[in-house]
Amino acid sequence: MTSHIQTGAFDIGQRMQAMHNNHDIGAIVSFVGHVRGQCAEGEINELFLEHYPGMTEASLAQIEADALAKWPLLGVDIVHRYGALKPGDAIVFVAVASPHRQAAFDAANFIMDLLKTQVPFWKREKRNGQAHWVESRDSDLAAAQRWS
Amino acid sequence: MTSHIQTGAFDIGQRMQAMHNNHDIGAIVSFVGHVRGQCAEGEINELFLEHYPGMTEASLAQIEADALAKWPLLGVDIVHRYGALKPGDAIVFVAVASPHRQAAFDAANFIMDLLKTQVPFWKREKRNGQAHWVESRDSDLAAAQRWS
Amino acid sequence: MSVQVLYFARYREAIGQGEEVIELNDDIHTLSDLRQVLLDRGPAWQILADPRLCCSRNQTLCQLDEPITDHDEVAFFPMVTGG
Amino acid sequence: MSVQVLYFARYREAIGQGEEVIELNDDIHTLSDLRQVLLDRGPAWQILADPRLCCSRNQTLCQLDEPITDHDEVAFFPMVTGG
Repeated sequence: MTSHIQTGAFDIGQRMQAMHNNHDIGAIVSFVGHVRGQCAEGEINELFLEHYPGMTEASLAQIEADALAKWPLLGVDIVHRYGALKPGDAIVFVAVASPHRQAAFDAANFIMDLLKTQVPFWKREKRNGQAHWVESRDSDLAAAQRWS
Repeated sequence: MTSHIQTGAFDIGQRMQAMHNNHDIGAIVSFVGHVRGQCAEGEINELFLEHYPGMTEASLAQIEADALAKWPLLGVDIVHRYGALKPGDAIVFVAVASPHRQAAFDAANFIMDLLKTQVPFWKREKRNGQAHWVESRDSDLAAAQRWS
Repeated sequence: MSVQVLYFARYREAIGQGEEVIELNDDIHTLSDLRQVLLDRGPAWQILADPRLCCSRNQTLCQLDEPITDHDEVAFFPMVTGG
Repeated sequence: MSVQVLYFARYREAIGQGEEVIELNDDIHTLSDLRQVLLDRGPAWQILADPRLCCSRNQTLCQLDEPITDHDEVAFFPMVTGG
């Protein structure tokens, strides 16, 4: 169980390979979030991610612990980048290994829903040349509430 | 939208990278199924997958079309191996790209549920040195019925 | 009429062959009728009495009441277990 | 008592600083009391009146009625938008 908060890019293939480290694993579900090139308000030139060092790691560790209490998981890997990113860049990677597929799907979905609403990251987009802090979405709050 | 039915191994990192082919993609969810080394009945020495050439491809194409009608997807990739496999080998890969995360999670989950119940593959396990055809699971049928 | 019939997995093993072309009389209208012809062949074919038997016509899953016509490709197989 | 207070994202930008140590009187018992002290500082601080303000105590999310004690690390920030 690991989480990595970093500015640099990560190698998805290498992380997927590292997840499969024993023969009890029957299913691995991964999520990769990418910076999009467009949003409803226009073209995105750049994305900047601020976070709360210390609390970020602590809240991800808590979410991992909650997932492990809910499902029979054999591994969790989380990477989240901060700092300046460009359209197309991968922001976040979550992978979950389990003996069976539904646990892996549900746990990955759960981790992303909680990450979106409880982990202290904030996005600032440069759109059409102007910087804006991204607004939180009520749909993300609703998604997180399904699990409680 | 592609599906690949093959005997050989596949490169997960390469496939994940190929999925991210435009800047409207915000989320990619992947599923990898692996041969386990143990089951309730004992140690697994080998797995052999038989399929129905032609119908396999047609039924995967139908499942992809059904997923595209249900969710706003930007890409689907499916690989399924057949023939002789060993514990640890990856059997199946499903990846789905979408602007938003929940569509990607749901579509990948849907494709796996339907693949497990509608695509003509049959597993024969060699357990403790003896060959057995794997029994279908009622839980897989129930999972597939959620989507109808 | 003439249909191609395929068997897979443990059905194929029990029957001892994977495919054949069968000439059918005019009183055979559905996959269920065809299955009865096969069951009447003898002990090895009783595997097709499996209550969870699956079938397809021209590579599409169907029920046993599905009609068959000349040159169809029909298959009988156990419940699938891929993925 | 003395607490460290952190501000993030658009709160940090509006306030013009990311962290400070504040000495508090004995009549300050909760994060809500602390927020009132900050709001009383003037116009730039009204961003903390945000109805969707979030807060944490010692790096754990909490509500405004959370008690504070000496040497706590407290943070105020907008709803999170990572992932």
